Amino acid sequence: MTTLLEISDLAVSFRTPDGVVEAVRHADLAIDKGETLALVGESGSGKTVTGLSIPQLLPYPTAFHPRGSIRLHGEELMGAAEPVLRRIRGDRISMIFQEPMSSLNPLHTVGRQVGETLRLHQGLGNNAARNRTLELLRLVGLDNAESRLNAYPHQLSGGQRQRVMIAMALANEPDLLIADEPTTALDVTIQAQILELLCELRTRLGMAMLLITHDLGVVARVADRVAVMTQGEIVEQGSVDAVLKNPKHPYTKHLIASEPGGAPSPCPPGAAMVLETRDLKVHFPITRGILRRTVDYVRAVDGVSASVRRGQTVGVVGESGSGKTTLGLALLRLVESSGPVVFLGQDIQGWRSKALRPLRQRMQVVFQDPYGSLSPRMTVAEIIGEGLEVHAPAMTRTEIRAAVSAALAEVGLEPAMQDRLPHELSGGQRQRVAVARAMILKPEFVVLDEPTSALDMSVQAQIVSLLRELQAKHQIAFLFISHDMKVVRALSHYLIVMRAGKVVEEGPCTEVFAAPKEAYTKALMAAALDLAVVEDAGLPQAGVQ
Amino acid sequence: CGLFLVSLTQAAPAVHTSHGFTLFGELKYGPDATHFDYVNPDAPKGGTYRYSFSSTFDNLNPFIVAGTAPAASLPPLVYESLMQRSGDEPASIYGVVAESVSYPEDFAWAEFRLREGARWHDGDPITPEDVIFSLELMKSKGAPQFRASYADVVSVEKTGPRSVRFTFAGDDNRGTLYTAAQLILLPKHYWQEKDFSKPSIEPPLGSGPYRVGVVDPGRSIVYERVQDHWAANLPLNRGRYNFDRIQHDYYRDISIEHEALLAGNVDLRWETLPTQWATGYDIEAVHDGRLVKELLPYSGTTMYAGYFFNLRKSKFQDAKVREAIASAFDFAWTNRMIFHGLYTRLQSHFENSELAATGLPDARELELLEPFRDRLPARLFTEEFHSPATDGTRASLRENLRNAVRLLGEAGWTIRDGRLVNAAGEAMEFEVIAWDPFFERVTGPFVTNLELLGIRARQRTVDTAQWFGRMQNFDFDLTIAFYFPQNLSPGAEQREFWGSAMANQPGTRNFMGIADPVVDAMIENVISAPDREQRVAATRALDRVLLWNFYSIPHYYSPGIPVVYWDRFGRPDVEPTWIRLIWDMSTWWVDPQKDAALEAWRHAK
Amino acid sequence: MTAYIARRLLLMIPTLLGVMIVNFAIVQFAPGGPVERAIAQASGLGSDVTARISGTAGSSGQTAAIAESSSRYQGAQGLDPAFIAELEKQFGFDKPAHVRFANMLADYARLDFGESFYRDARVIDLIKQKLPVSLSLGVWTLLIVYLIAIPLGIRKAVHDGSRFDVWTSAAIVVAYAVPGFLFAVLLIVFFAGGSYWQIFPLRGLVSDNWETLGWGARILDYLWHITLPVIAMAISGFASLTMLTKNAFLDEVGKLYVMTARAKGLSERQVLYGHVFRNAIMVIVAGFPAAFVTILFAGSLLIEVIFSLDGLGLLGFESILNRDYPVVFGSLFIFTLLGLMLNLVSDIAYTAIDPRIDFATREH
Amino acid sequence: MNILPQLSPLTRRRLKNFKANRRGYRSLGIFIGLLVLTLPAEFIANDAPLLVRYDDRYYYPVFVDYPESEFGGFLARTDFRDPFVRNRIEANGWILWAPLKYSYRTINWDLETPAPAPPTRDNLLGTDEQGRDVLAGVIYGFRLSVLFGLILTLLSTVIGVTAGAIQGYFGGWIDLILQRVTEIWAGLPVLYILIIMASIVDLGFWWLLFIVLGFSWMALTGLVRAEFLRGRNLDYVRAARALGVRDATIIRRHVLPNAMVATLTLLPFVLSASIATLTALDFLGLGLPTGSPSLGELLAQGKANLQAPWLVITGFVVLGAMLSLLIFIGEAVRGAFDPRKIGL
Ligand SMILES: Nc1ncnc2c1ncn2[C@@H]1O[C@H](COP(=O)(O)OP(=O)(O)OP(=O)(O)O)[C@@H](O)[C@H]1O
Ligand SMILES: Nc1ncnc2c1ncn2[C@@H]1O[C@H](COP(=O)(O)OP(=O)(O)OP(=O)(O)O)[C@@H](O)[C@H]1O
Ligand SMILES: [Mg+2]
Ligand SMILES: [Mg+2]
Repeated sequence: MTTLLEISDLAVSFRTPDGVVEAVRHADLAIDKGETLALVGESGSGKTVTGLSIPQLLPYPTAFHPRGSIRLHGEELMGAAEPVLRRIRGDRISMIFQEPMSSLNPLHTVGRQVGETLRLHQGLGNNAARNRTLELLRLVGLDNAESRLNAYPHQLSGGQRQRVMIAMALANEPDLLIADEPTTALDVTIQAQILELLCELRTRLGMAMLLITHDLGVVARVADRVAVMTQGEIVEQGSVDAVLKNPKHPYTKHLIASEPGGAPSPCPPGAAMVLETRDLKVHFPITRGILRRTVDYVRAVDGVSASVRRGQTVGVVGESGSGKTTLGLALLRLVESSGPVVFLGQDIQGWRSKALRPLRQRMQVVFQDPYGSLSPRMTVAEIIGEGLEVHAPAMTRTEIRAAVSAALAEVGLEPAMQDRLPHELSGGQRQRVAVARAMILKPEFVVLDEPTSALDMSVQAQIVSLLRELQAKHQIAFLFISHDMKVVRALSHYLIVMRAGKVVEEGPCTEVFAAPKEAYTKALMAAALDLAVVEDAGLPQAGVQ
Repeated sequence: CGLFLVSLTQAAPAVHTSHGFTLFGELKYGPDATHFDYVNPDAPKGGTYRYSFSSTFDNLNPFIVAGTAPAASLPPLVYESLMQRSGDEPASIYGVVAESVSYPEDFAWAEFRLREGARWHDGDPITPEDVIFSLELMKSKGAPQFRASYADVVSVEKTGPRSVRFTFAGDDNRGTLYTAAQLILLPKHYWQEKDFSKPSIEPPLGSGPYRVGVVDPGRSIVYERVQDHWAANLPLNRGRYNFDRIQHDYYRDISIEHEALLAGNVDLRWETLPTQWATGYDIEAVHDGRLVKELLPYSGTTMYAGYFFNLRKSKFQDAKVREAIASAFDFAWTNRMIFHGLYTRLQSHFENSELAATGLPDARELELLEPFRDRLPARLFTEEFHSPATDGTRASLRENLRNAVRLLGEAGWTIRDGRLVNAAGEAMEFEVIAWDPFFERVTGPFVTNLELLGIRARQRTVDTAQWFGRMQNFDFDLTIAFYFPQNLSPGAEQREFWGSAMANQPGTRNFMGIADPVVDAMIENVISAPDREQRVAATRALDRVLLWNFYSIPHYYSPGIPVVYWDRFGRPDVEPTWIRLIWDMSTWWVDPQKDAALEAWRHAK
Repeated sequence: MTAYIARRLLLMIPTLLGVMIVNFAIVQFAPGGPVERAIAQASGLGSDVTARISGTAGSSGQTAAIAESSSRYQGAQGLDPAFIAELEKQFGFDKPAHVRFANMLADYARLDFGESFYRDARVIDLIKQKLPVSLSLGVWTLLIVYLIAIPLGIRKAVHDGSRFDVWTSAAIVVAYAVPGFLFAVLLIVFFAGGSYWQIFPLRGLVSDNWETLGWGARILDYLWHITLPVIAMAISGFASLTMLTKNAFLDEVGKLYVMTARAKGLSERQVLYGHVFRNAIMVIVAGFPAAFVTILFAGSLLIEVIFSLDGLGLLGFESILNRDYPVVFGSLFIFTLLGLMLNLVSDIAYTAIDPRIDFATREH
Repeated sequence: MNILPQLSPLTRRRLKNFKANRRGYRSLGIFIGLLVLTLPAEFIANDAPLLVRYDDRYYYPVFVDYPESEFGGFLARTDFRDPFVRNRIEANGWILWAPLKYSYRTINWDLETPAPAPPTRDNLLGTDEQGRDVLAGVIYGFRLSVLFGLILTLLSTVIGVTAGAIQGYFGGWIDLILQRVTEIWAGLPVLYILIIMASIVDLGFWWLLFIVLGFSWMALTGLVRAEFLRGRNLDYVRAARALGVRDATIIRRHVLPNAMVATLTLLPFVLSASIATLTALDFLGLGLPTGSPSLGELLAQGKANLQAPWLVITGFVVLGAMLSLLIFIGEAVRGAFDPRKIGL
């Protein structure tokens, strides 16, 4: 086989006001045609940055390469002329970004964004582009693809946006696909479907893939070789089998050994109700034309009843776009809804924001899109400390800073990170900042919307145990939204399965897992297990606890 | 009725009938004169004369209050009047539409006989009805100055198919006749159905040498010579109105107007800015004589302008204070350094005429002044009047100010802690208002000098409506204002200007608020003067009293009209100095040779 | 949204009413009214309210001086109270203020804006008459400014900090610093006056013989006339818009979607115009109504004076100083209405540009 | 340097970014330099000497107006430039003059050529139409204009941004009503108000500032409102609301910094527009009291006297330099707030 991409001695540094950050120190990689290389590693180790260096998409001149070379088919990309890169980008190399939620142009419709690549590199006409776009959207499992063509990104759920990203990346059937955490926001069913699609493309077109992921299950399933990165260096690489079964580097060993597992500490029976809702509805209007006439509604949440008790975690699972995020936001009165929302005995539906404000400390949220939820012009310290400023006005600046440092440490970030701005962090780091921001207030109720999607196993495990610990200590109630069944199982007492805005099944977590009743739930579980089976087959199972 | 008329004529047998009329003196031109002395009777006709104004217009009816009419140019060109002034006499008029005027010895009435063949541009004859209509229209709907002019014409009647009689009742019937004879005639058949009080941009029907051609409101107006003008061959018009077209362009900006002259879009420009006049024409075209810079002389009283005190304010009631303040106005310096020496100081309210008081009072004047000697400043009888003046140096101003401090001291004002205060401890402070920012350069140095006297003066420029409002309410300290040039035969209007009866009437011309019995007496002397000599003496006496009271601080005037024009015209050897309308230049003509030369030169450029 | 637009349209009525009430009330306090103004004019004082800006100041007194030496002025006989009363009647001031206001409203309700106090024209005709000048100046200027400033701003954003960026900044700032009226005069002196090149006409919107020209010649003639005024007006307009564009773009280019667009292989141009443009254009759109109304209604006063163009700027200014209230109120009404409409349009444009924008309340 | 540690890291970072834009940083330096230089204009350009020694006594004419009697004259005020006074003092002591012997209102009585007089050794930039020294006028005029501009800009920005922010952020009826109020307000006849005010009070610096402020704040409102309409829907604003942050704080800390492009960009222009407004008012005679040092008057005179180019050139250079400095500073400030800019 011929070598498609060859990266040798790559280094990437960022200039920051506090000096140069060496994000990647030394990376040697080679990908053959049709080969899938998985890049795994610690959050913040430089995976994304390595990926972005290939099509030279880093924010130069803030970022720079002290050394190294990147060759595609023997052609040097590093420092290549803009027209050369332009020809390659999107056509021969395409990318799936780690932050699907923020990476789409907010003002262009989905159809236009996907169609654009087609028109650009294949010279398709409007109609042809549209048809091909539709085909692609269907391929990535977007339902209602026809009507989604004219949807704007903000009207899509996280998973839907991610699939649009994927469709965009695959549109031109590239030689090399750099997929940065391509399935984090996808439910297992879709995830399986997407992975299958990728494999198919590989065999059919000989597409090579650099798969950046934290999900070792996925690695085992689709990758040929794997490279392990930590602290800006590739410390180990080899065939999947060799590395996963027989890790040499201590970090690899650690990574493979960490796996969120165990069960939540039992919830005290008869604990007080924290939040309860009945027949909750959120309908988004669908509008047409300049005058924005409402022609129909998206019933994102359509008559959901749920309750969360003190110390209890209610897991919410369901396919992408089923209304999980919307439900969480509605419970916190962050989107308009109808139906009672009883928080600590008070129906807060219809309260004015001023009245709600004192309650805010007691109910918190970790947003699905960490990037979008962090103010771009505030430092990490300000972002995390802000809640304290509001709800603990007595604290001095130094106290707040200390508390922020502690919170950062709890989620596995160095306190030195706190003077960075959000865009200077890696995806996983941002997600942890978002978690820290919610948890520092010691709330009584937290909505966690995919809080671990961008985290590698070891950090995931750390976060899971942190959440568990906090719950045990403070009797916090969680509404936990996730696709990752393992994490859901590890945290939830009670499970809600959603589909198309409705609850299709619910029950104690163990029961649902053990004996799903609905076909839909079964399918979900099956897909999860299907992945798990691969895992089980190839990996030594080692729970943390 | 006929009998009655006869008896009247018998009672007052001396009815004069004449082709002309004069306020005083003799008529220069007899009935047989063929043309005015100041024209070239053989001047060629043709060509275009272009003149620019820096203003605007939106109305072609200049006789009413509303609207902005084209700057003063329309009536003499488009309309004829009963009689018209000659340009080389101070106050003589000759018949145009009126072939002759008859009046009794006491000027109680005047009868005008209309000329055969006088007609409107549409061919209709000018009839007595038109005269009556015009007069009544002016009196009922005209602007105030027209109403005022004809106020003393108490009745007008048709006395024959071609004659019309005006009856006068006033203090000065001779003056009224003089004014009424210059009535501009408006066609009755044209105006009857129209609303005269509304502004209009429709070219009006006239009877004059020109008719209004193309009008572009606010931008330009073209007058076209009436080819078969009925009056063209009157002696009065011989050699006049030589241009086929007179084009008046209106510019909004004075610098652009200046450029328009240089660019050759305009033939003649009246340069009103002294600095520009002195320094703005240092160019080749002027040096080689193609562009001529000339100060055209003129006769007749000039406008009286100055700083006027509001005498109603207690601080200005003492003439010594007024004189002291006047001492701080350093005209010589201002004229030399700001006006490039273009102006001359006003020394009289009747400047540039025989009516102005000069030297010491003569015998006739003394006769009038003597009864009031104790109420007049002694200097009036012993000194020639001069406004406090300097030679433009600081040293001479210092002398002026020294005098001022002395005067102020006598009036009870002393300098304390750098301020001028009176016995009651009130500081002297006032505001000088003007409606025109041009005067800031005049008032600036004045105010600075006043500071040396410990007087805090502020200058303020306001818009005209506001300025007028404040004048009417007497809400000012010192104001810059002007009086229109005095009539050469002053009369009852002097009561308006300086009489105590008018001192507190809103809208009065006596906005200073002069209320002095001596002045009143002097005014009455003027009005009741039996003859010209007596009138001249009385006027001079009035002038002296006004001057020596320092009611105002006189400004300055330009001794000629500063014009710049392209050398393409022929000019008569003698020029009229009493009337010179530079916007129609009716005595000039286009000299084809010069014109061609100029054209060639322009092309070469 | 439809409800919102309907609400906005309905709210225009009280807004306009408010504007009229406030103006009417304030005008009552202005010292010197139409009557004083008319008297001042009848007395031969300052017929030209633009004297201050046009530099004709100072000549008023002189003009009178010489004019009088040749005319038949007899000396005013004081102001006849009857005459003043007549004037008041003519201007409608014999009625109490509230009656006048009510009458005005009744007329306005019928879209009748009345007649000018001083001119032989209905207010609406006056405005129609002046509109071509203002539209010519305004539209061309805006067009040129926007067509140059936006691409320039984008280019500057792309080359932020480069030599190009620096010198263009310097250039537009200097251009901005040149006062428009001064520049206009210099343009005339150099390109239309008699001293240097005589390439362009001194004044006006079209030549005198325009009517007689063919269509092509007419258009050329028109363009020939507006070149200088438009240049003079545009010169200082670039700076703020260019900088606004540049900075708005700089703010956007760091965002992730731009990286996505680049990853697609779009050229820089496509990225900027296809993707960033719409995101960055908000502030530019937001500023447009104000810019348009200003340039149409007031922005060109000095240019109009200098080029002897009769436009709305001059009309508004003159009628204010002349206390020509019908024109003041009429043009105010029309321009407020225009402004309200433009505001609404730009608000609708916001939602068209950015579908995330709504005008719903945030108080829930 | 020792205040730096107390600043938050972000502020320090911004400062660093700001300094990194050398053009802006230098512009700020020059601008402050000019301001500092012109603030004590009385000590730099004055017709009153800084110090006078006469008859064994010291006099401080800059601070105190002495009647001329102190020096053997008789006038209420001493004109130290008057040869009479000068000779007397110099015979019995000495005079310490300010570097420039003219203040903005000093008329040079000893002009050789009529005003406006071209530059000479005495009047380095010539004189204006009234025989006053142009350089002195520029020094005082710069100070006055800049102070007027700075204060006006500051206040109108605060008001305008607040109004725009409230409209955009809260939307709904608040927006509808405030927008209508603004529209009505914008319809106010500014000229009449100025005329009316001028007839009631003596329009000085503060009054003018106050009146102009009444209208200038609207310049930014629409833009800020637009940016807020967009910004308020972003996720991080929702996140802040979820934290229970007060609306005012959200506006200030979350939306505003990201909606400040227009404001920051336009600040120098608002400033120069303020100065231009002052100029225009001077033009109309509704500005500062006659005789105040004004760049506007200088320009107007320049236009009226094209044959005296030193007026036009001075006015233009001063205005141009001032605006350039401000705009370069503005650019640097904007850069300092750009999270992606790294000061290098
Ligand atoms: N613009 C920047 N300025 C400074 N540091 C940066 C910048 N971008 C990334 N970094 C740092 O570079 C390191 C590598 O980041 P990268 O995004 O590659 O991590 P990652 O391996 O993708 O992690 P994750 O799994 O969390 O996404 C991180 O420590 C991050 O903080
Ligand atoms: N502002 C909006 N306007 C219109 N439709 C919306 C809007 N927000 C969400 N939706 C739609 O509502 C549905 C539910 O969205 P939601 O974000 O709750 O899904 P989710 O369950 O969180 O999915 P995912 O797992 O992919 O994040 C989706 O079909 C989405 O397209
Ligand atoms: Mg990453
Ligand atoms: Mg979601």
